[in-house]
Amino acid sequence: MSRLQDTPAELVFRERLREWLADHAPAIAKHDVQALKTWQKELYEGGWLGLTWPSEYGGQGLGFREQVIFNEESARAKVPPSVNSIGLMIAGPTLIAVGSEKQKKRYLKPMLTAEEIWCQGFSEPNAGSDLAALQTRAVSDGDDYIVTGQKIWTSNSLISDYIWLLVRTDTEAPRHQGITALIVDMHSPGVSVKPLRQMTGEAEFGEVFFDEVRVPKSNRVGAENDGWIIGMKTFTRERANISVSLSVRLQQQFDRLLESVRGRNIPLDPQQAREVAQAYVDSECLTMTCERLAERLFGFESSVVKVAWAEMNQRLQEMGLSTLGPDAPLLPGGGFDDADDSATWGTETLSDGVESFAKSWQFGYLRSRANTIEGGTSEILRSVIAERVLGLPRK
Amino acid sequence: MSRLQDTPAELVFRERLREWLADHAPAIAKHDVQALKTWQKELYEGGWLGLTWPSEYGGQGLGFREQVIFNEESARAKVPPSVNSIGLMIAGPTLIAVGSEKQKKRYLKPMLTAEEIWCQGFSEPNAGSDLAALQTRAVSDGDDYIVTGQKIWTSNSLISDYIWLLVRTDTEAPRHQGITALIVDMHSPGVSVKPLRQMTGEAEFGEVFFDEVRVPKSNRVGAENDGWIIGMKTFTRERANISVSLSVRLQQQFDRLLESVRGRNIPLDPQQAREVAQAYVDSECLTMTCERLAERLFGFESSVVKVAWAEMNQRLQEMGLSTLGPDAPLLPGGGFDDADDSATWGTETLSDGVESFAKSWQFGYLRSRANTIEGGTSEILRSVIAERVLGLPRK
Amino acid sequence: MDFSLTEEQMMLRDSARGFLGTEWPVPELRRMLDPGDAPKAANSLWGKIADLGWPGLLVAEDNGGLGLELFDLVVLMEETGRHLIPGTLHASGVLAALAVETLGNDGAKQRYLPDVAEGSLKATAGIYEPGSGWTAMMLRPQPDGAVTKRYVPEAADAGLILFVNRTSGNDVELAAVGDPEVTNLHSMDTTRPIYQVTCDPDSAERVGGGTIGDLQTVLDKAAIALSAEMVGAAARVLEMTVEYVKNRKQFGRSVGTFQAVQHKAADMLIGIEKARTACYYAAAVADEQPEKLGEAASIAKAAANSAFVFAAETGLQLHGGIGFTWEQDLHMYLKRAKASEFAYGDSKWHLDRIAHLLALG
Amino acid sequence: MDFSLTEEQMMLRDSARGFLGTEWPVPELRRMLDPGDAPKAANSLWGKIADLGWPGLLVAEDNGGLGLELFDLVVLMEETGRHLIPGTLHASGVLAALAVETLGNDGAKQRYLPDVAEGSLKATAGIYEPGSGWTAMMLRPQPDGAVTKRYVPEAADAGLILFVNRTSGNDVELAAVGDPEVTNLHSMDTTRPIYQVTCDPDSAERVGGGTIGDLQTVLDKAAIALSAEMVGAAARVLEMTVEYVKNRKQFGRSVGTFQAVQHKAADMLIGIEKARTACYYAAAVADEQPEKLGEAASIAKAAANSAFVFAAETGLQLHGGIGFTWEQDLHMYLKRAKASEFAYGDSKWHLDRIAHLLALG
Repeated sequence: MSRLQDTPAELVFRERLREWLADHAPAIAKHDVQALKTWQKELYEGGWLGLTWPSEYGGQGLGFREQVIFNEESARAKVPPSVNSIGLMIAGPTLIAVGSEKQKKRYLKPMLTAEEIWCQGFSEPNAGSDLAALQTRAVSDGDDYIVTGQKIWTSNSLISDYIWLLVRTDTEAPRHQGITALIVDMHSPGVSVKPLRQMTGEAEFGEVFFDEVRVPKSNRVGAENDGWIIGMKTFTRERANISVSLSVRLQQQFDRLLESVRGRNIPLDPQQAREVAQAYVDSECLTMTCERLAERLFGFESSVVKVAWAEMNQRLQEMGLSTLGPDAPLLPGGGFDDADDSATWGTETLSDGVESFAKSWQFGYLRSRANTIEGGTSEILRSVIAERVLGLPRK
Repeated sequence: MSRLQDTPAELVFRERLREWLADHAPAIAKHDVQALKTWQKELYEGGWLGLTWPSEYGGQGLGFREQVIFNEESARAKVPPSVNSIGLMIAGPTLIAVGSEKQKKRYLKPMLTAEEIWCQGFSEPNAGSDLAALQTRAVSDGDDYIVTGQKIWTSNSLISDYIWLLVRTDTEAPRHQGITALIVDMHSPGVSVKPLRQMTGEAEFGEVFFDEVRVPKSNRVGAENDGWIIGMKTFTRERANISVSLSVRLQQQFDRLLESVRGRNIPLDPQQAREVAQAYVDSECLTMTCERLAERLFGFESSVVKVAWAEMNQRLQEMGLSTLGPDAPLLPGGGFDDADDSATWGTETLSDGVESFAKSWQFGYLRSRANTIEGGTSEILRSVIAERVLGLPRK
Repeated sequence: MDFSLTEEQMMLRDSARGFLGTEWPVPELRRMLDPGDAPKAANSLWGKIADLGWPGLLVAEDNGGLGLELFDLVVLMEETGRHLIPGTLHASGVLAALAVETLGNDGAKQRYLPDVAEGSLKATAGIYEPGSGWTAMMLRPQPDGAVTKRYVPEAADAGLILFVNRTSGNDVELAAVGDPEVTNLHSMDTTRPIYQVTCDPDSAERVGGGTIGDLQTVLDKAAIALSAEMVGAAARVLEMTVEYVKNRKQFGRSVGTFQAVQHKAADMLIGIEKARTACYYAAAVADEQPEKLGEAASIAKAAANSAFVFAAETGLQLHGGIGFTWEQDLHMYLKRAKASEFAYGDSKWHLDRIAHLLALG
Repeated sequence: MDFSLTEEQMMLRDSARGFLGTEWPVPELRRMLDPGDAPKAANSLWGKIADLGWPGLLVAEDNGGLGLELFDLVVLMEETGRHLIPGTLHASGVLAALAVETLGNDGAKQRYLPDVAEGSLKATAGIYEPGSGWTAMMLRPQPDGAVTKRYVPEAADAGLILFVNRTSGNDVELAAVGDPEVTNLHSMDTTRPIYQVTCDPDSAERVGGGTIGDLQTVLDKAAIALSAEMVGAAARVLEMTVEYVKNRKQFGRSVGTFQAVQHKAADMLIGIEKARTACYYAAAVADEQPEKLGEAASIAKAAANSAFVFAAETGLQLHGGIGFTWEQDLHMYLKRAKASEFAYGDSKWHLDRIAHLLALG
């Protein structure tokens, strides 16, 4: 057996995909949502989305390997990232696992075609690491719930049609037992969204406010007060999917770093060369570990990869910044104010020209500081590893 | 004012001491206890011990600066360390702070002259970081206590005349409130000592067993059940004194490292040079921080210095070991078995010739692994810093 | 060694802290985030700072200053760092003042220093060049063409821009620049804009000179002053973080009770205490043992770089998501940390220099 | 990529773990701490290992071995590393067997390999020289004088000592050594003695040859096998540590509930998982893509160095004082970690090589 090369079937898949992408991959500006939706639909119609999703819901019914190949090839072709990433990577897979047949039939395919964009409403101002402290209320009213409260750190909230929401349905029960998962139409009366500006200058996240929003009970996922376990499944899926896509992202960042150090006038001294080599060791080990542990990534092992990835990416960005020497703190193109507009995807290499803040090491450095917070702080995840993977006792 | 130079009075003290040491400092093998005692007595009679102790108990009544000068000059003269270090650095200063007049009159001077050697009995097999869990019992019996139990990690226990002991006098009280401090004669019937072999091969510590040992109540320090606070004071004094003496030890280790890297055939590459420079930065900052914080070192600030010192010394030893390249794991002189005999003080530089295990980087590396455990683990001390210095809430 | 503060120094520290707390509270500081409003905010503070005499702290009494020592300056700079004040004090009262004191001819001293000390003249100095990195020996004589200086602080707002140009061998000249072309380099730290300045040599006036070694003395002292600001800023981040984790509750308890949080806060403190010592030491060396200035300055800057970047990054981590927002103030400290780290030499540069001084090259 | 184990590999792993648990329990391992008893303990295990065919795992079937691949060996080595078995298997069944397979002439293969595979002949190989460091290109041709090899594993107990000597240019010869002078170098890791061996060239016999590149292949594969042992040993330290901190109570609770302990244990796991992947990858590369062997071997060794040293040091820290005692077993893992770290290249050496391969030199 070969452990390193594609099987013949995988190779066919890869070559077909590569050819298709060469023919179809578009250039789209970062905030052109309509173009991004059109591109996602085209991808779907080409047969390249929902690769691991069951075919009865519009998926391709293929395996994990095909997804990895898709990630690799789309990175190589520098295609834009998905406009509906939360749907494709988090809400969709979780819905497949825990949704009703009716919900799957209703929601999955429009997710794939980008006809409906999704976001995820879990964190609240007072429920970050401690998700079970969430306070957004859903009160039963006949066939509906009336939802009131606030979510924060909601990616894509400004462009979403649906939100995958955790709410409190029982305020008397122990805090893990009164939580329910809902699908909420973002266009419902009483939903409002406010952009949340980050230290990079971008507003990648939003705050979502619910003011007596009426949600049909048929939009409940799972049983009432059964939302905690669904939330946990969502998290492991989120981390697993971060893990799966990170291989590509890490390798792109490492390639940028290589180009950056090779492009300098000053030759590397041995320490700098070793630091780059160490980054190579770590990024190779980590991306291959994702593949090795693939089957376990939907369990708590995903935390292993998430923790290592976050710190690795921070290190890569710091190293990239350092290669600029005295210019390190200087914002290309002027910085914070125009970060939103001129940006494309932050994965460009130097050969694309460093024109704008959003593709710069400065942006990468600042943005990466959130890596050890978003999707579970590294502190929380290390405890998850200790308790859930290694079996250390909980408090 | 000069901030960097001795005052005229300090300069006189330093020069007098330097001259005296040049005339008197002996060469003594590590385990020649009798010679070490004689040397300590000579030091005392020269007027160089108990520098900061009150003169009514045999001390010199001088200040902290003189102690620092003494440490610096005795390091420069490579005098043997004190045979009664626990007495001089821990038991004595604590007794001065909390002992009765009678106890001070009785015990302090023989400590200084090395006529009576001291050790400290705090840790037990089940009370390490959690000192308040100690179980060694002292039961009242007329004018005496009857002491039964076991202590561990007792430095100098094999050569000691007295032990500074914490025992439990009330098993019903909350655990911090039933502890009492005692001075126990190590020659009392029922006291036995077993050497505790470490991974270096040495038996630097001992286990001390108490089998119904009769201790006069007049040997109690402070009130009955008042020992916890005395224990805490002992700890801060221990850490403060580690801090004060560590300047010298760090600088010696750094000098060894310098000599080691300069003595190699292969020139340093920039990374190795930078690592040594970083070690220099850290060791200079740390030793000067001891002087800057001197007045606060008898409080919880001592933990700042202890934590930093322990990790710094570990790093120095690792760096020293690494300078040996492929020879790093090879034990000079054959290693573990003869560690005890040929050893002198571990502070020698390469110019003294690396003849024996105990002065080698290998020994230093192995021994240094305990630095982050002994005298308070770095984990406990970081919590002390957070809670007692920074004021973070306790559980 | 004796690092205790004199009574005067304690007064200087306490009054600076009181003054900045009142006159430069966070809402004022946050005006620096708005490119339109920033110059006004900075100017308003500058007037009050000038009244206190801080711009002349290092200027000799004969030239209208307070004639104090670097140790005094370091005590003050810890406070200005805590409050992330704008760059004019460091650019004018430290860098430019030191350049004139060290390199200026008598005429230049008499002409510039009284106004600099009074604060009525805001000066700055351009030293590094494209390609010089942080190494004064890498400056290149530019016999004919226009001289371009990079990383010139506060140049847009300066009434006097000085250049230190290498002339030949180890000689440098101090030049007063006329008709400069000033380009904003867009520092990450918007509280301290830095610029590239190009000067037509015909409109420059030679106002002094000296050796590369003299220039290095100026740079070392400026680096020590900046290091002290970094220590102060790091200490402020630690305070903000302690305050936040005390009050923030998760899992039914204060976040500050978690060991992972406690231990990171402890490491922040350890780094800060070490760096503070290094700054005091370096300042004392500058005042008393100038032959050791280079080593001491490099120790201080290397220690301050580690302490401040670690504190800012870790403080942000301990704040969780909220620390990442524009609304919270921490990002201003993080950006200051990174901007300062790469001013006057990053840690690698200083460690290389120390290694060289230890004869490890 | 597919790193899943085949059924045969799972059987090999499980049976090795069962066998070593029974035949090499801790009391047997601890006999290696007693210089007098160590050879007897090692020999007793060796007989049983030979019965299992492990010494011939890499030897071709034609030469009496099992003819398996490096991936199979790596699976086995994780288990032998867990149990800190003595060095004969690596010295004879890996290093010497690979040297003969790669460099030996047909006669040598026929003469030595069947006995090596059977375990009746314990072989070892001397490669590095005083002054060569870990770099094969630094070996020096010794036309006349006696050849001295350093870091020769298990030489005192070997029935066959092979030397790989550089002859000229890029050529090396494989020599069987007669009448060697063997000096114990006293490794910190007493379970794996290493020696200096000097050979009178008159009593050596040339039994093969090849290029420096061939020699490097032998070294790379030996390094991968050692890396796998390091991963296994690190994983065992983590298990011991998890077990200890679960049961150790302080402050009325299990030490394993403290975040500082939990997070260090988590970091041990992260390092181990990364290094395990690197070993599997390197073995697969050795079997399938020999042109990438050097890079893959260096990745594996660098990752294993970090993971094992960190695990051993951290495991010891988490055991507190008891871990520092001779009576506890952890110090044997720490000493193995440091001895292994400095065998076949420390991390700096491997990172330099990777940097060179990435054209960063």
